[in-house]
Amino acid sequence: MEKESVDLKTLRARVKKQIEDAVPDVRIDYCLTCGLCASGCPATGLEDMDPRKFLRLLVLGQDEKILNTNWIYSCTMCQRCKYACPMGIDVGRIVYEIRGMRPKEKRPKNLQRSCDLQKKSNSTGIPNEDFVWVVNDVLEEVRQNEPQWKDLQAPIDKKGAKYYLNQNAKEPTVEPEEMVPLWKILHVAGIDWTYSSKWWDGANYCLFTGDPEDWEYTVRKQAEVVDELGCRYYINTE
Amino acid sequence: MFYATLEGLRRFKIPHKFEFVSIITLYAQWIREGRLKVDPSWNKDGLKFTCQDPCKLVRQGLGDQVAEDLRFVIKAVAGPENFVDTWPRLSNNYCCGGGGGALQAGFVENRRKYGKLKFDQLAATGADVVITPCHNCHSQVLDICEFYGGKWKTTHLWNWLEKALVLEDKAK
Amino acid sequence: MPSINEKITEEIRKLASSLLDSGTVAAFLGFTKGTLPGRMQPFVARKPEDAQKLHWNSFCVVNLANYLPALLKSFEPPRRPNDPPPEGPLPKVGVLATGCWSRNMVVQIQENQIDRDRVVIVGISSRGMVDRKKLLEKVGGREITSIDEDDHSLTVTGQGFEEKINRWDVVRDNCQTCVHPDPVIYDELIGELGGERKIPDRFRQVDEIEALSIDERWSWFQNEISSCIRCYACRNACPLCYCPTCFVDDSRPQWVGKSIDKVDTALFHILRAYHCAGRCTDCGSCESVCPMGIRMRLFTKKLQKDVLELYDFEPGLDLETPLPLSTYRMDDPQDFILTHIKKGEEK
Amino acid sequence: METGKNSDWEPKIIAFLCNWCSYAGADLAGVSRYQYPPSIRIVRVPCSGRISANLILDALRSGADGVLVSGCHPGDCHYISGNLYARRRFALLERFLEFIGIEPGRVNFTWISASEGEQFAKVAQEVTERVKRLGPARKLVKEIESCPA
Amino acid sequence: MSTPKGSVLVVGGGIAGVQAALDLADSGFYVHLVEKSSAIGGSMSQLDKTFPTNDCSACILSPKLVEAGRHLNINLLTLSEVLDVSGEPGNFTVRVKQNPRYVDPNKCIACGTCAQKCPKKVPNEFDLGLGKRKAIYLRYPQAVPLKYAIDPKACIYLNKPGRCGFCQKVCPTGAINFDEKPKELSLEVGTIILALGFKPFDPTSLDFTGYGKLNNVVTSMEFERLLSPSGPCMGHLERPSDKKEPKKIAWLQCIGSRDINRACHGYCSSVCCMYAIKQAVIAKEHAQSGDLASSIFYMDMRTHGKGFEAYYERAKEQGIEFHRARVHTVLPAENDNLTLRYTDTKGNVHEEEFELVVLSVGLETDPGVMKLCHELGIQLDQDNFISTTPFAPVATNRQGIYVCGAVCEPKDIPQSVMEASAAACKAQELLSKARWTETKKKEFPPERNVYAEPPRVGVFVCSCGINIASVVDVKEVTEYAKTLPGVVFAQNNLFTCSQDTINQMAEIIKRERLNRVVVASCTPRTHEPLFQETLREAGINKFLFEMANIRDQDSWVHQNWPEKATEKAKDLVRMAVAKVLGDEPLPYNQLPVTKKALVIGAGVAGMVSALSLADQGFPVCLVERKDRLGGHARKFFRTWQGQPMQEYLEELTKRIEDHPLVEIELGATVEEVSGSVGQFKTRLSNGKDVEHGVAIVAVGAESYKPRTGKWNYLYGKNPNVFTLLELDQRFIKADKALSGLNQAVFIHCVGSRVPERPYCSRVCCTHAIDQALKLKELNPDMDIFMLYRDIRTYGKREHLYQEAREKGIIFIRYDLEHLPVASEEDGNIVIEVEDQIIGERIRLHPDILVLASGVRPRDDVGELSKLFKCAMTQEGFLLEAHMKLRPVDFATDGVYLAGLCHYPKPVEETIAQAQAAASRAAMILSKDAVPAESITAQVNPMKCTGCGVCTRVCAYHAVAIDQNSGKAAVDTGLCKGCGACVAGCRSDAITLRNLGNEQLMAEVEAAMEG
Repeated sequence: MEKESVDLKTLRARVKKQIEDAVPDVRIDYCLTCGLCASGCPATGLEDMDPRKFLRLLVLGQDEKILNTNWIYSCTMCQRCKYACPMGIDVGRIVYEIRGMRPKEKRPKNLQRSCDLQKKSNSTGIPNEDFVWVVNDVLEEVRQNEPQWKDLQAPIDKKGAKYYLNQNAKEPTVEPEEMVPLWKILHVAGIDWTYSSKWWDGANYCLFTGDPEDWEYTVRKQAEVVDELGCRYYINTE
Repeated sequence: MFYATLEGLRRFKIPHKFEFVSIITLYAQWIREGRLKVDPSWNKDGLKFTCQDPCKLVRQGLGDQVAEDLRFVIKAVAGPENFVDTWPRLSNNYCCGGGGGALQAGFVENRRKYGKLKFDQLAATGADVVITPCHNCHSQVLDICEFYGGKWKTTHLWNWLEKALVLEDKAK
Repeated sequence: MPSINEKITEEIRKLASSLLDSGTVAAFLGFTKGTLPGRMQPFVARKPEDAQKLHWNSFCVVNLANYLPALLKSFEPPRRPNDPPPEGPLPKVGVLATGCWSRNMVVQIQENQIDRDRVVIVGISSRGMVDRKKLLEKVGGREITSIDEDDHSLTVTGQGFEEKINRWDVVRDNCQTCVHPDPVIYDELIGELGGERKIPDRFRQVDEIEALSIDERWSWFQNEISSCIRCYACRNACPLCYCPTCFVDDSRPQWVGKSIDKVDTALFHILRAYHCAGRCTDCGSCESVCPMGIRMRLFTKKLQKDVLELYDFEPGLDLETPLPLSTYRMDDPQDFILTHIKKGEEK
Repeated sequence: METGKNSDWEPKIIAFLCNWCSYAGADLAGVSRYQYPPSIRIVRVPCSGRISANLILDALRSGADGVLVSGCHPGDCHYISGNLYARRRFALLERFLEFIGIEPGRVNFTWISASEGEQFAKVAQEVTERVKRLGPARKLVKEIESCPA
Repeated sequence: MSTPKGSVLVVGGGIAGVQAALDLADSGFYVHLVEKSSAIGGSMSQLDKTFPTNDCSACILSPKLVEAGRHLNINLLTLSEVLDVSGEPGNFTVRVKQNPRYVDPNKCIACGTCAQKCPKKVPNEFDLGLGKRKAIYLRYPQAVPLKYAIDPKACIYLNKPGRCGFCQKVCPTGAINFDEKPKELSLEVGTIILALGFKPFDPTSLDFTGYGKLNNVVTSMEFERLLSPSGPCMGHLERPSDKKEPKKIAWLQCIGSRDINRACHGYCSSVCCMYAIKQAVIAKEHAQSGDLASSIFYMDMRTHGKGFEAYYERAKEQGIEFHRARVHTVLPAENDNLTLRYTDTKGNVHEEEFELVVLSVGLETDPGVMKLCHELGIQLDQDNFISTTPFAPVATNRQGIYVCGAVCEPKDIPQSVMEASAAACKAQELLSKARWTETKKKEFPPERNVYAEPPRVGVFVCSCGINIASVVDVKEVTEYAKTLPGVVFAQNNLFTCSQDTINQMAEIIKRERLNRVVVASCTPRTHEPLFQETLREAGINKFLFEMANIRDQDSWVHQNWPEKATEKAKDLVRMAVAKVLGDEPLPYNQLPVTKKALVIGAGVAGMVSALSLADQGFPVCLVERKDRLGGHARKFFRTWQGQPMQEYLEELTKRIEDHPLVEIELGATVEEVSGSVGQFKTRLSNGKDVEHGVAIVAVGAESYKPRTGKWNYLYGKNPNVFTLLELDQRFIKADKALSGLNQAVFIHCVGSRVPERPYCSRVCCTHAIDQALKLKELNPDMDIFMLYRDIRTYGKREHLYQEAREKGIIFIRYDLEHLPVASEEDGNIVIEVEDQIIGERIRLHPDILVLASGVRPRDDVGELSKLFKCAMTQEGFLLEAHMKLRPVDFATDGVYLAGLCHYPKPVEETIAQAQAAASRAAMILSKDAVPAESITAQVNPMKCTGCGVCTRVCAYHAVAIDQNSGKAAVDTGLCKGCGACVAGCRSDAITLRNLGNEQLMAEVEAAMEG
């Protein structure tokens, strides 16, 4: 009946230590166990876990449990807990670090795959030339079918455009016509804008796998492209 | 995701010359400036709108201001009386449950359980249309709407903005 | 075989005699037979031989506690008010005490009226004293010439009649409803203790009146006191009434008029009863001595009931518990306070 | 305001109010202009603990149609515990008067604090109404009972 | 320092400022009391009830305010602010700006006509905007001074001259002056006391609370106003959205406190737990329907003050629900209700709907106060409270400027009052040479002996402008008064209280040879002292006076019944005349003062009190039962802020020993006490007799040692189990072994907060955490576990708790149902405790186990309390005269208390209380004689039976049975004139002077004659 006690002859909270080293202001120890996070978190109760319990396990050095729980993929790292936490503890950031501690092979496959694809070009993995083709094809169709939009533009790699626009990969792959309303809006507003033919994807799944180097790589690539084009503004559509 | 780039630039101190902005901010700015003229009169039937505040854009990104901008645009597009706000809202809004890679990670049951709060919240507004300015949110809100039997239509903002555009040139 | 009372009488005499003889007490307060049958008089034995006059039976209705302060005082040397108390021990007095008298003595000690060290209390468990009025009723009001009693019956003789009457039938109401017949403090004990009695409806008479309507109660009250002649026998017999100037006699302020005006009579009875609140032990002296048969015990009994109900207190059970009107609890009941007046509260 | 059959009859009610709470509460009723019937005659005493059964009965004997006694709320007494002793005296008196047939509502007790101006006005109103419903006092009034009308 | 000034500036008219002003003005200093609003009273005047006694706040506060308002030696400067301060301690020059009131306070009679006519309504800041007031207004009904003021921002006339001006037209006394300009004053003072108070935290920025967006989310301060009978809904609990009585209310704790994320307040506000419980209890009492459900959501329940824990327990019994959970977001529900979603300790989520949510907001410093401190060069701490140190708890960084109340740390009322007196004490120490140099004294002519004269009553009937005259026929009343027996003179006045009428009255008294006076006007509560003074000026004893309250209790409340109001006015005059006929001249009792103090107990409290009094020039006899000075503090290592205790103690001891005015009696106790305030006579166990005017009881307490029972935890059995003080000993000795420990466990609340000791010892949480930090200092790798029930690091101590967590000290909560279990394995300690959050038992292997056991009262305190006729609490601590406003006085005058014998407290509070006791004692010692009550009880020995009822019902032990006569005798020095004895006496043997039965009967009978 009686569960075995957790023996803390010496407390070795290695995971906690590791996170603290990586993120000096993470404030795990500050936790008052007030439960505010758990009260506000939609993921409370999933995988028999909640943000407070998660922190508590870290503090008490229950590293096995921390490293093995899939709750880290139910937590969306949305930081709503941190938003109101009296101590400002960033559970989202902690979850991010722990996701990164998982060996790649033990991570959710699709998530890791999205990031891996993103590192090549975009999260769906369609070739850049397909993107360019789809954009031009859809544009052409609009110009032909809707006479009032015969001047509609969808520039790609237009150097010196004032605005750079990224594009979530979902539309060019699944529902290309969904790109049009935004083009029209930009057109009406008289905006000088451009897509890029590479690193054009607005999504970035490398934020979620927990490997900062992947995330950094993808962002760096995007930034390089925009600066190369010489745009003053980088518009994110979401 | 807005935050991925915003925070990525910040955290990794990536040098860049451009300014990183959200389309929502620009919509609002252009409407205020008169660059975009919108007319809500198309919405004769009084379709009710509400919206999701994407965590990555609002709480983690630009804060309450961009969320207020979002509402400003929706009200301009659909008529101020046709906007029903959620609670909680702005920076304190719930995550839809699709973020953080949850849509890709599997764990569908957990993701939907997570989304129940969001579903109840949106359903409580009685809105016909839920504007989701983020693709993750869009997919998740679409999914939970269907899974829990919601009645609303989940869409991006641009469709409605396009609908309400006043095309002066076109008239000429 | 001698009856219980005869045995008690014998023991009283023996004890009183020895106390007086040894000089332990200067006087012994008990009862002696009066001139009429069924009339007992308080009696002070001052010499060992006086002890033989002491007697004990079912007619000892007067509360001896009433005589105790004055008797004690009589042994103190005269002195002016602010003189220091006399040096050395003062003479002691022996006194008989049933349950209610002993409880009165406890109250007297609490109220500084007697000095515990100066009294030798001889406790007797009370078997109940007889109500002369009940007895007279039993014999149809005929004149009684002699009464013989054994343990459970009385044999009443008069001109041309002799009746044997069950003793308990004619015992006083207060004794019939008494739950503490045993003395609570004593130095010597005569006879055996009877133990606490369980009386399920000890406040029955009060309950009956409470069940009446307001107007009926007023009529009852008016009727009850209508025959009062303001003789104050009730007050005089009461061991609790020891004020040098009773409120009825005071003229500054004059609380109560001196006439037998109805209102004044009513106020007299209300205030007399109220002054006994939380102190009265229901010894019944007042009622026993009333020449007009007024049942003023009901007034004090009502207060006794309320004190018990509200403050869980019965007077005289111990020396420590303060009397209810000179103490309080933060959470005393206060249903009678108009706190938040609610609509429709009145019928 | 005045309703019922005795509408033209204004009772006289003696109110013994403690100086620190209830009298101040009555003042506050005035400051706040809460209106109540002109039936109350206030006697200011230091503490509700000053009020004895004798004084209450004297008020009735003198012809008061009603009596109101008010002190600080329990725990608030300026003199620490005066109202707590008073509470016991009043509890027993109230029950006793009812026992002998004095109408409930002739003698009233309440606690009113210095900030309860409105409460005072309400109590004054309510007590007046109670007494009006009972009609003029007769039972313990010296003059009326002794001089048969 | 050159000769110091004999006056003091007190800034802030809240309870702390008022207390400091009264203490000083009563002990020989002239006080300027500066208040920025139009009336004194501060935050306390806004409260409904106060914990833990549930006293009505206004009821207990008002008398102090009135006293301050009338005090000859307090110069009340309302609507004023300090501009700057120059000079040095003893000789400061202060520039004060006094803003215009636009109402002449000498003319305003507070009739309120102006406000009735004023057309401009604005939100009433006193009700936190929940209600409305006019542009001309009284801050609150019991405001002191009771004078209207015009709000220049709201006033129509002031903003557009020529418009409106109705108030000026209707004011019956011509008090309105629109031309008033701001004034600048320059005050010369010796010291300055800052009592600047606090501001409730504004939760608008905390969006998740819903405050400002959801109608039925209110702050606790707003809730006070909702509860208050003088608040916007007149004490009927109504929620804002629909004015309905809420049936279910939730309190959310720590809003704006213990929050370094959104509120940027890392400290605990100290009072919120208690006020929330109080509000829940009071709301339940208020609820008409009687079925109000209340829930409190908290992190740690902090009921660390005297009587608080019992209050908490009682609240639980009354059905108030306590949830150890914080709510993330207040959500709207149907019908303007609110849904709270919370997670219990086990991780289960609950949702509950409430009809009202109260945010228990914390205390913070007002930005205006920060600015002033900046101007004055007063240092603020990281939380923007004024910095103080434990050994000088009321001193600021600037010499000669002292501080008290919530402006230096969030604190409750008694603590503020204590500090106020402490600040007054420090001011007195600095200025003791200048005592009585700047005070004013009123002189009166000798009094006429009126004993033999037949009564000659004069009646003055006031019209009070139209306040009375518009309803009551004052002429008729005046004529009627002339017909009353004993009345020889009657006159009607427009304003009886105006200066010219007052002067005239004095003349009339002399001319008509009046020997009794009745004024029929307003309430004696405000005006009796004024008229009584007039009698004295006219050479008549002031007690030959009565008032008939024909305004507040007649014309104002019967506006629609002018005839009946006139009849009533006649009755009231007749009653007053009947009463005054019985009045006799009473002595102005004085008790001569032996100018010496007896201080019992030479711990920190006793030594600080003694030293302070000696420094003020009063001889002190300091009695200590042990053979050395120092007391409990000898065992302490350091204060929670890190100052070494032993160094302080050494210095204090030396100063005491060297002080010429302190005589020390070691190894002595008090055996016998007689006398009363001013003239005590005490016999010590060493046979010495001490004559003294006052006594300070500072006998300390003991620490609880769990030698047996369930709190034993191997104490006394295993050598590595200590109490806190035992560990302190090792710190004091700099025990090196401590650095080598691997693991330490502290168990909190050992033997505290249980039915046997139902109180929180207040100091142990902070002490234990400080020790844990000390151990971490010695060895940063040491694992330290704190097993606790609620962490009670109130106020700034919360930072220590945070620091402890930051340093990796682990806090595990336990409750009484799941106590930690200790055992020994091969002589090593093993502790098992359940972590409630992960739901698993934790096994710990400490090298040392420290038991944070509490403070318990000394067993012999009862004896001492009897000697001085002082009361004790059930737990055995000494009981002050009033838990809220008289925290260092005993009910017995001239006896004060300080330190642990009052209640467990840290050294800074002990020092403040000791200084406060010294201040209170100096109020007596600074005078040659102290005034005593004139209206006292009097025994008629002819009627007395000596039954002792009077002695038992007297709360002041003023009546005793005389050993010789066996009759009651009154000590007029102790009697307060309440009359409880009179009502208790069956024999009419004891009476109250001028309030005897005959007199009250005459008054009652007079009422019926009409």
